[in-house]
Amino acid sequence: MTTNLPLAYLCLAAILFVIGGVGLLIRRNPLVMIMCVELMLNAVNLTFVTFGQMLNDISGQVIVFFVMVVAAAEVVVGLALVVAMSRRRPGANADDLRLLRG
Amino acid sequence: MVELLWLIPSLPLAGFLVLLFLGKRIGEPVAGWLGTAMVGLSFVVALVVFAGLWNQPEHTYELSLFTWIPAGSFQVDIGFLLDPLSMAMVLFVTGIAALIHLYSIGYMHGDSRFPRFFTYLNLFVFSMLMLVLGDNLVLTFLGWEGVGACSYFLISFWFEKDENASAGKKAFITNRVGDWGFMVGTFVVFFALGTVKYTEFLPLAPGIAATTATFIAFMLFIGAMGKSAQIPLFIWLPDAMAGPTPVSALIHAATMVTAGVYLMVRINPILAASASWLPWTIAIIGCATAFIAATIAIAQQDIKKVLAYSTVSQLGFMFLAVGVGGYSAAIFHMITHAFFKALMFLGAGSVIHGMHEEQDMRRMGALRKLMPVTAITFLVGWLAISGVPPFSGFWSKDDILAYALHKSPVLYVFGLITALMTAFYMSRLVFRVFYGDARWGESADAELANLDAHDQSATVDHDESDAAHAIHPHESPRTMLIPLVVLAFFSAIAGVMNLPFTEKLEFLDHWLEPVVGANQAVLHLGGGQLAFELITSTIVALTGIGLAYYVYLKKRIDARRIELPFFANGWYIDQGITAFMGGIGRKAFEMIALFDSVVIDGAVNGVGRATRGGAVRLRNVQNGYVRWYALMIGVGAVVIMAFVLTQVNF
Amino acid sequence: MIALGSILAQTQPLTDALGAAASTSGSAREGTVSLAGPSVDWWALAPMLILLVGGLLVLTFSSFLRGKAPRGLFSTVTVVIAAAAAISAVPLWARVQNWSSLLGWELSPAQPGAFSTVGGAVGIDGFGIFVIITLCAGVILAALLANAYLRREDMEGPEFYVLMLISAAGGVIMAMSNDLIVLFIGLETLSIAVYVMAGMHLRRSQSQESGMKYFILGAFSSAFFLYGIAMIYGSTGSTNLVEIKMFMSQVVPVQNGLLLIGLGLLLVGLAFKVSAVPFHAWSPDVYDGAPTPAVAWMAAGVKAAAFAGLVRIFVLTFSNYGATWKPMIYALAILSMVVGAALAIVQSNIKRMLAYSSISHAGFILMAVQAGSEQGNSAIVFYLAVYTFMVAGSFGIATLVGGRGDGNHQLSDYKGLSRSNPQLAIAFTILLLAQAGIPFTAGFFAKFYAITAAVNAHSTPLAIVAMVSAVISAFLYLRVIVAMFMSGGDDGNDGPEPAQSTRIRIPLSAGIALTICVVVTIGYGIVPDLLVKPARDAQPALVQFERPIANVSNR
Amino acid sequence: MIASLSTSLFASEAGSSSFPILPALVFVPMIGALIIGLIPRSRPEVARQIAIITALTTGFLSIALLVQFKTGDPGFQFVVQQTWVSSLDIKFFLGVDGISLFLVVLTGILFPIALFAAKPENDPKGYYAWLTVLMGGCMGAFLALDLFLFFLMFEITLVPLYMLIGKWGHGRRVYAATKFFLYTMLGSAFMLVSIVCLAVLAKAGDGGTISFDFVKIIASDGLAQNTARWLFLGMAIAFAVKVPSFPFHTWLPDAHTEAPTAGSIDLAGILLKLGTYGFLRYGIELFPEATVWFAPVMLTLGAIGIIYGGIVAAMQKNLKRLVAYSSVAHMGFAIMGLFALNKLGVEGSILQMVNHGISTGALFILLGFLYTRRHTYEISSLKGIAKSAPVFAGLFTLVMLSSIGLPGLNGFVGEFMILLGTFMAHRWWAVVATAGVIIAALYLLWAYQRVFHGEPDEANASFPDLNISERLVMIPLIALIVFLGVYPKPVLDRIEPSVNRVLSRMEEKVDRYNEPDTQAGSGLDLLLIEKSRESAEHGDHAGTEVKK
Repeated sequence: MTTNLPLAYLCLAAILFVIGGVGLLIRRNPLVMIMCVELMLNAVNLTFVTFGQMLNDISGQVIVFFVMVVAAAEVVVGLALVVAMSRRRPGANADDLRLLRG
Repeated sequence: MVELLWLIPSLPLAGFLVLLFLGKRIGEPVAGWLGTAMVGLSFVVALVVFAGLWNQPEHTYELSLFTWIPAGSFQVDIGFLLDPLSMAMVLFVTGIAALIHLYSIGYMHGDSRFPRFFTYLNLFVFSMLMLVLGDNLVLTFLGWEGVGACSYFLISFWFEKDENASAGKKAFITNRVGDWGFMVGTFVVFFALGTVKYTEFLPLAPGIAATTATFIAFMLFIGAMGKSAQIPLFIWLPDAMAGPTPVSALIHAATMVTAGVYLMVRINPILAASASWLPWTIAIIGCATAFIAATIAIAQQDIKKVLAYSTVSQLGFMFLAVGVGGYSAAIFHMITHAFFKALMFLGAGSVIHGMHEEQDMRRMGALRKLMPVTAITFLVGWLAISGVPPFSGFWSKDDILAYALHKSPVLYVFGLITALMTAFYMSRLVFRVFYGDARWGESADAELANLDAHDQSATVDHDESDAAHAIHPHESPRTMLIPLVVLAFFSAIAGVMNLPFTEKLEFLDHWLEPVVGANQAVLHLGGGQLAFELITSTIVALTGIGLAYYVYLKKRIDARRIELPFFANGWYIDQGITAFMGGIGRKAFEMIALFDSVVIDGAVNGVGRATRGGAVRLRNVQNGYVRWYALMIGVGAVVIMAFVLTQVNF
Repeated sequence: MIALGSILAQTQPLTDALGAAASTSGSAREGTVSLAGPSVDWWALAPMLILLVGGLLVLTFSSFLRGKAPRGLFSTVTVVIAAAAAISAVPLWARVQNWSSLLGWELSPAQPGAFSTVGGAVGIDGFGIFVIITLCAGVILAALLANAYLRREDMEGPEFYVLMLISAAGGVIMAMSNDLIVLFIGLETLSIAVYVMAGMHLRRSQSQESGMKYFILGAFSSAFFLYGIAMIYGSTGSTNLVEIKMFMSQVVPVQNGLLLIGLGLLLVGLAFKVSAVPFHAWSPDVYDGAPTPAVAWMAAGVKAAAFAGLVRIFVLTFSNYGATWKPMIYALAILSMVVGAALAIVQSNIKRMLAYSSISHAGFILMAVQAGSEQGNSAIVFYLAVYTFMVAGSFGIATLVGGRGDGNHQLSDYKGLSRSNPQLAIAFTILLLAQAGIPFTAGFFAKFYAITAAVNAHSTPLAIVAMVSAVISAFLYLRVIVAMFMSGGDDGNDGPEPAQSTRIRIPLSAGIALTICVVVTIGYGIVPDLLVKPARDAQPALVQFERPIANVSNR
Repeated sequence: MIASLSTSLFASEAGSSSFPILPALVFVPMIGALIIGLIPRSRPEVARQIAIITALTTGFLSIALLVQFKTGDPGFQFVVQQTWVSSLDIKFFLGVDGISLFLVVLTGILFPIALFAAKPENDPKGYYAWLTVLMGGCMGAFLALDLFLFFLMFEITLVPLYMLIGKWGHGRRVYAATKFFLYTMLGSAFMLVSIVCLAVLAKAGDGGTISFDFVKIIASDGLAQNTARWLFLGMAIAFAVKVPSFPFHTWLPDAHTEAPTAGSIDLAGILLKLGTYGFLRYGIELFPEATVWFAPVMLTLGAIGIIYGGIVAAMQKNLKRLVAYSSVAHMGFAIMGLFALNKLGVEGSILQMVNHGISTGALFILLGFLYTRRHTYEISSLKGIAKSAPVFAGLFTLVMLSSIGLPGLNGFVGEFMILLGTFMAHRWWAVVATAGVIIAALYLLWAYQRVFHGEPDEANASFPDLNISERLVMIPLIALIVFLGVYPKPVLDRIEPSVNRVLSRMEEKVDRYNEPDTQAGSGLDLLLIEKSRESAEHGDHAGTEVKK
């Protein structure tokens, strides 16, 4: 099964995933961080689709829908948290969240 | 009759128990009488048993009460072995102890811990009897340690003074050094012979390897050195004089300190089986002890110190006798010494008592007239120890010297020199205390101050010297005098026990024959040699006395040329050991204690601190930055990926 | 693909219509059918459904309530729902264990033993049921604790309970998932609800911060997890655990790099959830900031669910990949135990302390996971069950001592507790000693069981490290005990009046919760058989889905 | 195999009475503690009464046990076996043999005395509750025949003592208590792993379930040499910490110094014995071969402990610390005796455990009296007490002499047997250790002199002597000190069969048991071997015990 890997797609997905991950590590704006997570999830989606295509299996595509739903739910919560935070501390970025440490 | 043996130690034990629990209630005179009565009864029983022992085969009787320590093949009974040797010991121990108990009633009069004193004394007598009667090494060790403990109690009886307390402690610990040898010796005996019972292992002794025998004997000899104050473990005995004088008389002169001699005589088959260097060692150590202690005694100012060093010296003689194979001579001298040394200590006690606790001979003098009984009895003791015929000491010392000559002329010469010194320092003591000018008046202080400037070792307590001004010496009460008289009598005549003239007169030798006979060195003294030795001894003794006469009464020779500081300070042996223990020894101990707190405890605490410290540092990782946390996850993921990829065989 | 259809049916029961449109379930129309509908054993899903539906109903009906709800209403309802869920799991247990009767009822299950349903997406086995009941217990305890807490903090309302019920439902899904995607969905359901719970205390910036941190990191790690699923899917062609296992039994899997990478990524995601070092960083901060009852739930429930996932994937599915994952878990276990214990002893905040100690505990459970044996599995569930009570009780006490504002969590706040509140102090002592693994507490048996499993699996060094770390963490529990009982410190006398000199009123519900926790902790310590036996029976199993309808074909 | 061994171990089913005396010994204190826990805090006197009743009941039960004990029987008596955790084959398995008998009795005696000897300064309820829990734990540990149960009991004793030291102690009590707890717990951590390994291996051995049954494990014969050594090491760490053997001893001085009187009494008197008892029961009996292999190490540690403990004790400025270090020395004797691995040594060691419990317990009681009067243990601030309190000083002297090992008092018998036994097996260790008797005299007499001798200063001149109740408390211990010194036979008679059992099993297991006499290179050895050949004809040769 691994003989005819669609490497290009998989690599693209991997690169996207890494970009998302690195983006989360280097960006301080919570919103951007959430977006980075979304990017990672979408990279995974791409992977799923690719594999689904490769395996000639529908479930790869179906899973993507699930992931999208989950991602949406996550974003909802994330945005709510961001809103709550910026209401209390306007303009705060991720690095300002340092009350808890040690 | 001999079955009453168990009563001998039991009576003092009973006395001890009664006094221990009821002593305070009984109160002063009765407690003393009770204690005396117990020991006196014990003596009477001993006489009865003695009479009974004649009928026993080989004059030996064994009595086992109960098993003390049963552990497989190691069985130790509380059992008594009554043979000529222990019988002799029992008789003179109980006899002298009874007299000293009696004496103490007078001496300790008015002391706040009067009943306690007799409690200890009774316990001591009990322990001493266990020591001599025990039929095995472990039981002997029980008595051995028991007398040590009693000695500790009694030396530090007046514990309010720090010197007394220290002296007691020193005695106990020094003895313990010897006990180490005793214990190891016992172990080897059991290891090599499978039993610690005298009647079982002594007969096997001829069969064992010489090296083993030597080791056993050497270890036990170390024990004996501690108890009997031989070089270098003699340092405790002079200090032990801090105790009440009856204690010095009973324990540190007559009985306990002879335990080492007793032990050596008891194991004579093993000594005989051991390598020849060992008896030589014992003889040399004994001789050296006798000699060194005599030199020290010459320069002492404290009356009890003189007697103490004289005791050490005489014990040296006894060891010399053991070393040269004269076991019966050792016992003979032990007995005569017990009489005259006890006598002199008690006499000294009487003097001290009469002088209101004054012990410095420089403040005495001319007491002859004020204390006639004390003086006369003391003179008997003096003549006995000096070796003036026909007093007992002459015969016993001569016996030893005869054995020494048989072994080696060198030992004999040293023995003679020591005898000379003995006569000299004892005469010095007598002349300064009972003759000459009365120096216990006011005039003494100026002289003493003058002396002090030269003699640092003078043990003068200036605080008390004020009290000494009002001294009015007086004779002691009758309870103290009776023992003196009795002891003086025996000191004078005890020589008849073992007169060297014919075989028949050597009662003691015959009596001890079953115990020591096989290993006793054989002397064949011709009449000429005997006469030579007796005359030499007499001359030596008289020379010593005469010399002292010139020095101390006639004052022809400056005493300071003889009383060298080197002697006064006991050859600096005690100071040396004290300095070593207090200096390097203490340092070493402190280093180890420091090691404990720094290294061992420090390691434990260090582990704790390191854990904590590591954790505190690790805590910095948890810095609150969410992106940092994400990085940790990322790095963790990368590491896991890396690991996983190593598992892949591409 | 059956699995997917079943997922549809299972996650969204309402989409039956959708299913009908696609595949015409029920009565099959001639000629058009090529995909069979999922056969759902609804009883098997009952615990999940009760929790989920119960939570939604609470939310719905609370909006009808005028004004303030009666005191304790939501809490009571939540307890009832969770209890119902737990009870509904009992028949399942009976069926799995093949009991002949339950409470006098004759049972004759058609298919005794573990089974799977919803088209193989859900597997019901002893392990899952045990975890489900544990989760329900966690919900009950947290609900009891939350009641007074929410009133104290002016946060009354159904939200907390609803979120907890939903997250519990997520946890239940994880516990009985037979499919990676189901597992993922359960995980997300659980997590998203918990993110919100962490950030619920709006007046505390710490709470917000913890919610935010938890969310970002959680989403980040979810991405890894999901990527791992993708890799597994790519390499095995399925997300169904049974099929994955079957696939692996057919091919020689060692060379499969994708699969191994997937495995590693899955581990990252789950290790994050169980807060194993080095994926633990969120937990101290989140535990510290989140509302304390929520922490009780997180520590108990989230961990249990995550470990259920871990067991299902690694121990069960990838059992023949032990050489790959065991070393990783070995390392994680050691790191978690040691780092958790070490960091815990330098904390001065009780909640953080407990957070680090929970990391250490996670290490212990990982040790049992690492054993990968039946004994290890029972050790895991035993530990999880016991830990639920210990940690819920501990955080319950922290809730009470925290006081209004939920801020008194410093060690100094516990000084003199033994004098002002002896019961509280004694209860806390018992719970702490249990966590330290002192005999005659359930905690000891939990540790002991885990160690036995490790030793049995020839991981003796791990066992030794575990015990040493237990000693390190004992220091932290002792510190708390010292503060409570020996407030005078080292100077010999009891010093000035301690900080905590006023008596804390213990609300009824919290009192009940604490009593349960203490009684269970001690009870299982004295009669561990009560729990050991079920734990031994609680073995996970992967069962091939028995297709009731024969004519199934893949397109 | 199991069957035959079981019969040999439980030869006396008849010896077990109908009354379950062993469970009672464990549960009476536990229940007592529970009742105390339920008493309202405002009624401390009731707590005390219940504690006393509980302790006395347990004490009488232990004496009843002693009376009913069948003397010649080497096996376990009064055996009670009840499945507890069936899934792990953990049993509530109690039994007593000659080895544990006197430790149980000691526990039964020392605890009531500790209760009478000292009263807590505050919060009596908790104090009494913890004390009774401690009693039950100790009893359980000595009686347990299930390794797991033993571990539980061994470990559970930490908590009460931790509380007693930490709450009712003085000085740096929290530090001391924590150190004690963690150090001992660290030790037992290794033991737990060892026990678990053993249980798992036992399973592997007989193919059945995992088992912690002591008897069963002894019977199963499947330990590889190397494994056994590792397992022994694990156990040994725990016991060495508990004993405490050099160099694991540093928790002891701290714990003793800061503990309240009752804590010190029980810690020194009983808890330390858990270590030596453990060595004997769960070290030597379980791993005979490993024991022989480790014996030189343990002997060395014991000998070092004797000398080192004494030296460090001599340098202490705090009286209680001094006694604590003396415990290190005394327990060094016990260790040494055990690893002499012959009858004399082992029996002596058991006796030494009992003796040390009595003597050191008595010393701590006396120090407790001292503390209530002067509120200090500093030697420098004490002086001349013998003058102001003669009875106190007298009792102290007696106990001190017992501790020094004066013949006629209890301390001597054990120490002498140990040294003799060690000499039989490893003579140079014994020769060195015997020097410990010198040091013991040194530190104790020196301290005694500084504290009791001399002219008392103001503070010490008004030192009140012991009152009647305090004297009464001391009577049983003093009586035991003298009795055991004069007539230890009843004790030894009961110990001996069980020791024989352990040692004969050891000889069975260790085929190459020839090591003690093959240390070449010392002159004495050669000569003694030469000699032993000669004396072989003398029949009852002591060396045969070892050399066979």
